[in-house]
Amino acid sequence: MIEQTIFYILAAVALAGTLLAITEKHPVHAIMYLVTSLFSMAVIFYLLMAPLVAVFEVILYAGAIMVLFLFVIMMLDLGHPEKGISPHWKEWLPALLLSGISITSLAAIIVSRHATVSVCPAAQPIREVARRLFQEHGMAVELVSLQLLFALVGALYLGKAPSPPTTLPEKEVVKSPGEGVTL
Amino acid sequence: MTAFSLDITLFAIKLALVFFVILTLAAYLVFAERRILAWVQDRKGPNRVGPFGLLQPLADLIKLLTKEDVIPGAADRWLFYLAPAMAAIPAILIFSVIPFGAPLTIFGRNLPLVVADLNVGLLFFLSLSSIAVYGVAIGGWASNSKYALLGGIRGLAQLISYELSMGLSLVPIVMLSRSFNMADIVAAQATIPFIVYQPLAFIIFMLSITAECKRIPFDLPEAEGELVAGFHTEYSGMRFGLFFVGEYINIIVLGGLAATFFLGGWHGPLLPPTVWFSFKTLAVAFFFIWMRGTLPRLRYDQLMHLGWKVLTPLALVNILITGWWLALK
Amino acid sequence: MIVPLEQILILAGLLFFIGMGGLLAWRANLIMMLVCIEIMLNAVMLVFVAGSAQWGDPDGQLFAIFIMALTSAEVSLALAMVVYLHRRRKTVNTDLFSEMRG
Amino acid sequence: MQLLSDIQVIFGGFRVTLAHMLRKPVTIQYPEQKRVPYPRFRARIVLTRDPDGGERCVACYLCSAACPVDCISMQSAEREDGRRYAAWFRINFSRCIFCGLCAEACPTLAIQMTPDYEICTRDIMDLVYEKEDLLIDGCGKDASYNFYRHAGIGVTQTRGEGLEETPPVDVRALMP
Amino acid sequence: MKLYLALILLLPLSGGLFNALLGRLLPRRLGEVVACGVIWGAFACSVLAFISFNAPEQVEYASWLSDFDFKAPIALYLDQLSLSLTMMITFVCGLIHLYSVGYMKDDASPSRYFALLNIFVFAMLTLILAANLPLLYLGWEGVGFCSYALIGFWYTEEKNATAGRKAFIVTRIGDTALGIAMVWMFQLFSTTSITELNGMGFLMPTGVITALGILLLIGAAGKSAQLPLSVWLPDAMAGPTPVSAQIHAATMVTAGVYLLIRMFPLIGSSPTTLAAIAIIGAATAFYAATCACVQRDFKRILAYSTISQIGYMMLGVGAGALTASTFHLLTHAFFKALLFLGAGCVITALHHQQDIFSMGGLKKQLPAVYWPFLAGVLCLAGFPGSGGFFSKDDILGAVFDQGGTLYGTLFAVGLLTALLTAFYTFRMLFVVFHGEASTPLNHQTLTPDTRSAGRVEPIMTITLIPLALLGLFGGFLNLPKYLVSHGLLSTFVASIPGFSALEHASDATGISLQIIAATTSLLGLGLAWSRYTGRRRAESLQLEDAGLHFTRFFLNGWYLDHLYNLLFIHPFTWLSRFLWKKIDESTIDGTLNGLARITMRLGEIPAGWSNGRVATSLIALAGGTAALLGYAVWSLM
Repeated sequence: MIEQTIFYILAAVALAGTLLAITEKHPVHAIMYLVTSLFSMAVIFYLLMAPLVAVFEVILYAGAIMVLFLFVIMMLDLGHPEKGISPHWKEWLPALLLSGISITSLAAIIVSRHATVSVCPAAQPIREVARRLFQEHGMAVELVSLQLLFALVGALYLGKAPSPPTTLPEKEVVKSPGEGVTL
Repeated sequence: MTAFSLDITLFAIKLALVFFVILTLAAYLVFAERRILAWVQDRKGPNRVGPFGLLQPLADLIKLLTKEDVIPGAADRWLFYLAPAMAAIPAILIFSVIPFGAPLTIFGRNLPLVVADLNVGLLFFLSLSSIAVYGVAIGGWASNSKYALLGGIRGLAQLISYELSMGLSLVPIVMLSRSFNMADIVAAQATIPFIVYQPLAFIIFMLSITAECKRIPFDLPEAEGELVAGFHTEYSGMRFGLFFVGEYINIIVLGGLAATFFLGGWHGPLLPPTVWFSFKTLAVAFFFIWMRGTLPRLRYDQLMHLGWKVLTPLALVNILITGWWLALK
Repeated sequence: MIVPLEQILILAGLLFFIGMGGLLAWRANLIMMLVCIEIMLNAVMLVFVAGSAQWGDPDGQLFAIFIMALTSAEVSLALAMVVYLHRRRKTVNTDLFSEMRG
Repeated sequence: MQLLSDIQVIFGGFRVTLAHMLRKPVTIQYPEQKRVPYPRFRARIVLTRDPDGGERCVACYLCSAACPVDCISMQSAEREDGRRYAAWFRINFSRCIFCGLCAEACPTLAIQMTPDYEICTRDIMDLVYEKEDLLIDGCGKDASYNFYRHAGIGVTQTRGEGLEETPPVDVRALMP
Repeated sequence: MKLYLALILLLPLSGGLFNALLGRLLPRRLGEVVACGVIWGAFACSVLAFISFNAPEQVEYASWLSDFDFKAPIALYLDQLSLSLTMMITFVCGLIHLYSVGYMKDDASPSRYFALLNIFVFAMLTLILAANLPLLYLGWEGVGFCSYALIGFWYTEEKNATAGRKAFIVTRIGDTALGIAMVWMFQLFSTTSITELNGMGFLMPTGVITALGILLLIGAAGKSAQLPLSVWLPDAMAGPTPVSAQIHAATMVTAGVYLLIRMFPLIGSSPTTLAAIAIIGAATAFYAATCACVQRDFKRILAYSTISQIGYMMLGVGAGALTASTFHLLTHAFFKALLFLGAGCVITALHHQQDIFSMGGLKKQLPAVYWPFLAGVLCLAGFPGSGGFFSKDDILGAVFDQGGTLYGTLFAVGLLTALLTAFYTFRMLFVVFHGEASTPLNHQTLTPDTRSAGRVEPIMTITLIPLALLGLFGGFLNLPKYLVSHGLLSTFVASIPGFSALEHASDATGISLQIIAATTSLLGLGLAWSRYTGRRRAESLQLEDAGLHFTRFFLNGWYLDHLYNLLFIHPFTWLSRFLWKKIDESTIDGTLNGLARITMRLGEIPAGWSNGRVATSLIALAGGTAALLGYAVWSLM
């Protein structure tokens, strides 16, 4: 009963956070709202007996991915709503229309189905999750790690500072090795 | 009194005690740092307020509370208010998963000396320490000042870089203890602390947590020689105090974690467990202060080089070696 | 299960289509578009985890973890591209990057 | 090789700081425990008197001119016998930087610096010292020096009476 | 046993990783100590394994590849064969590592060198100890990679890098055959375990076994530098001399022989395969011996002699004399390592001079090198009583015992080769060490800091001594039957399937064969003696220096490289050009261009939609989603 109440509160927070995030003009504020939403999602995951996903949601999503967004916004100085182009109200119309249709249809489909039996399975221990991950989906792990490697190489290549013009005196163009962005 | 309400009462007492001890310790750590740094520099340090200067933290607190609360005109108000809290709160929360003593038995109730015995305690710590980045980044950004912004960006890059080596250095611990649970990790070190098996991981962990709590030689985000005070340049009064005390809570908490992961937690001969735990924690904190008195600050590229090209590969090699060793055993 | 599966699915659907709406509306700002994609991916993860909890099978959690790993790869590459594009044109408006039209 | 020496150097640093930690601090607990300055310490400025008890200052303005922060001011006057003195003499210690240039400049050794360094006050106007605050009843560092005894011809003594002064020679008596 | 085996593999690997990761940061001496220490540690472990060994044993550590019914765990198999080879490899490589410390004293990147050397040993040991083919293949490729990197170690010179690439590419041809054989075997027997495969040979018709055997033979020929894939080995001399010693003596080239011996129970049931192996072996032995007779590069002579000796081993395998082959493999490892290391000493002393005609009279100047080198020469030449004599004679005896026209011919070829071997070996010895120092050695003595012929690090000469002793007295490992009833090695390996299959002829035949062999060897010695010592020395040297027409043929290895150029490379370039110009550019491109024009016309119709704006695609995506869901709801109602 308590858990149910907590779930509804969290769902409300997640929805509110997400809505505010996409309507906010200011990117940094939007990211803060989204992080709030992600936190409540993490707790929902925890309630759904997936502590590992919950913790990774915080470590990876809130702790790494969103921080990366923040980093890029801060570094490129994009946090000026007056300079950035925020959508005109007319641009919201097709978005609202299409999302509305989709949401209504989806809700109709879900509700029209008979309610599935709500069993209460035991929580899966982390050991079991890990065993599944590395023994049965080992190939997928390898593929994901390869993809991460490619992303790393790609990001390194894209982020590399363009070679400085040769007219500068030599002392000024010495860049720290292996670092794309000089801070 | 029913068993349930007794449990609740005991829990509340435990919580209050932990809060009180942590905050007091943090305040006194500031004092200890000032005294020890003074000794390193052949000075005496603050010794005026109260006997041996012991009331100095109180005086500092009163000073900070009564200061004018200045908010820069161009600051982003809400984020500016939010940032100090985001720096301090995760640090305190981490302590909730650290077992600081052997389980007690009071009124026939079993009372584990840890606030929340999560089965993913180690990951909980990692997640909270990754949240702590926001305090620095938002604080630096919301101030709308170039020094603060630079400090914030530096802090961001530094923290997410060292997070990686910190997490990787803990993997051998999980491999050895076969659990994410802090209590299990401590129990696995009942006879021999993990530092004996994992000296390399310990070194990596120590370096990484030094960078995580932004202390010398990794204090680039607040490098006062270059950036005035880095990300908290524009803060004053109690907001600054929150940043400040957050940093020292962080030291205590990370010291406790180092003790838990590598130094055998509350295990130790003769003395009661909690005393052993605080001794180890304070020893790590002392080492932090000693390091601040000794080492110069790194350059930014050296910092990144150390994190990505030295510590992270070393931690990976360490994991491999541990795996081999376990497979052979 | 704390609540029936349908309610979680509806929550996930709402999140997903809010993300989609945002994606359509914010088409001028690359950063916000990426943020909206993150929202959509999160909704998908919620569905996976809910399924995992419903049927007591850890595979759903595993897929959620895979999504996270892939997302981190995608975001790192995408943000590197944002930095690159910003360096070239000083803007993150996607409509201005249309040299590759057929 | 590089690595080992680096590690050695870092541990050397830790050793040094530990050694200093255990060393006795050099701090002096100031208000309770006063520091004894050296006799030639350059602190508060005084005006001294000659061995006969008269003022040494002849109000020549050299100190005022030498002062880099312009904290010395005075008004010269002349007694009936032609001896000069300062009608008033003022040093603003809130500006003084204790550089000692005034004492260097003084030809009569009137202005001198003392080791008295505790000149704190709550009211800044208290730091403006007048002549009566500055003048002391003593000769200061060169006790036997009396400017007019050397140079006061026509004022305090006639020609030939000064110290280290040979009596005047009558040139006409030098005729062969 | 599990621990010993793991340590045998992990020690060299960890040493290699240590040197690769930290070597540059730490003192040079530490890296050297670690590199040598891990190999000697592995040797100690293999000795311990030998002591506690009582029966063949398979240990499994972890699963490596496993999918459906394909399983290739990290499992090691230790029997008498792999055990004796492991001991030999760790011992010889340990000596080579020690020697390298002296040889690479002045090199700029010792950590890279030692890391590769350690990993080389690790790969070879993996190959030897692997219990299944995929793991063996891992070691096989590891050996190939390390040899590539080490041959081209001084890669700043174009020549060396090319030699490394050549070795890599030529051995790849063999590796491909091995890979095909491996996959095929899995398809046939659905297992990759070597012991299981060896017991399943009878399940398949002889034709399949023959085909498998030929594929394995190609693989072995690639790695062991047999005809026709032998061209890489002489060029592989570009690497540092200890590397050559390691490739030739202990590690790489014996891998092919080992593979054939290991798979013998499977492929031995096909006489065609055996004949092919024997023919290839004998032909290679003869071919390389002829080439070696006229070479003038010190290391190339040794390289050709290696090809020749490996040919002997192949011949032995072809004759079914596995014990003799293994025996020759072991003794060869000792004396070939000795010869290479000795040659390395000479080359170092002469400041990297490799032309033997510029040497001479070194006997007095480098006695510490001369005497061990002499021991090696005696072994290689099959001088009566030396280790090489017994092992080579074992093989020849086994070939003779097979009888028949084919093996009779092969025996004759083997005998002729033995004569040539003795000749070129003593030619090398006499030219380099005997004669007068007045032969063009003068330009080396110009450097003022060297008294006569330069200094050799003591560690380099010391390592020669154990090898010389082992080479000389290696014969005691397996004395012929008429001396002792059972040789040590024969008894030791007798229980391995395939090893004891052969019944030797009578003692009288054995003794007479020995006498023939001894005579041959002495004859070669006599020839060389008459030609390269005394009065005729100067004359012969002058003659060869000028270069005779027929020697040029041998000098270039029968123009094998040119043959390849003519047979493969020219047709290939011609075909490529033809395909490029005629087929690709005119035919295919023409068609495609036409198609493309049509498509372009068609494509212009909906092109308005793809205006390159992301937003358009997104709208289309969302619209599609909405339409799909809407349709689903509509069909629901």
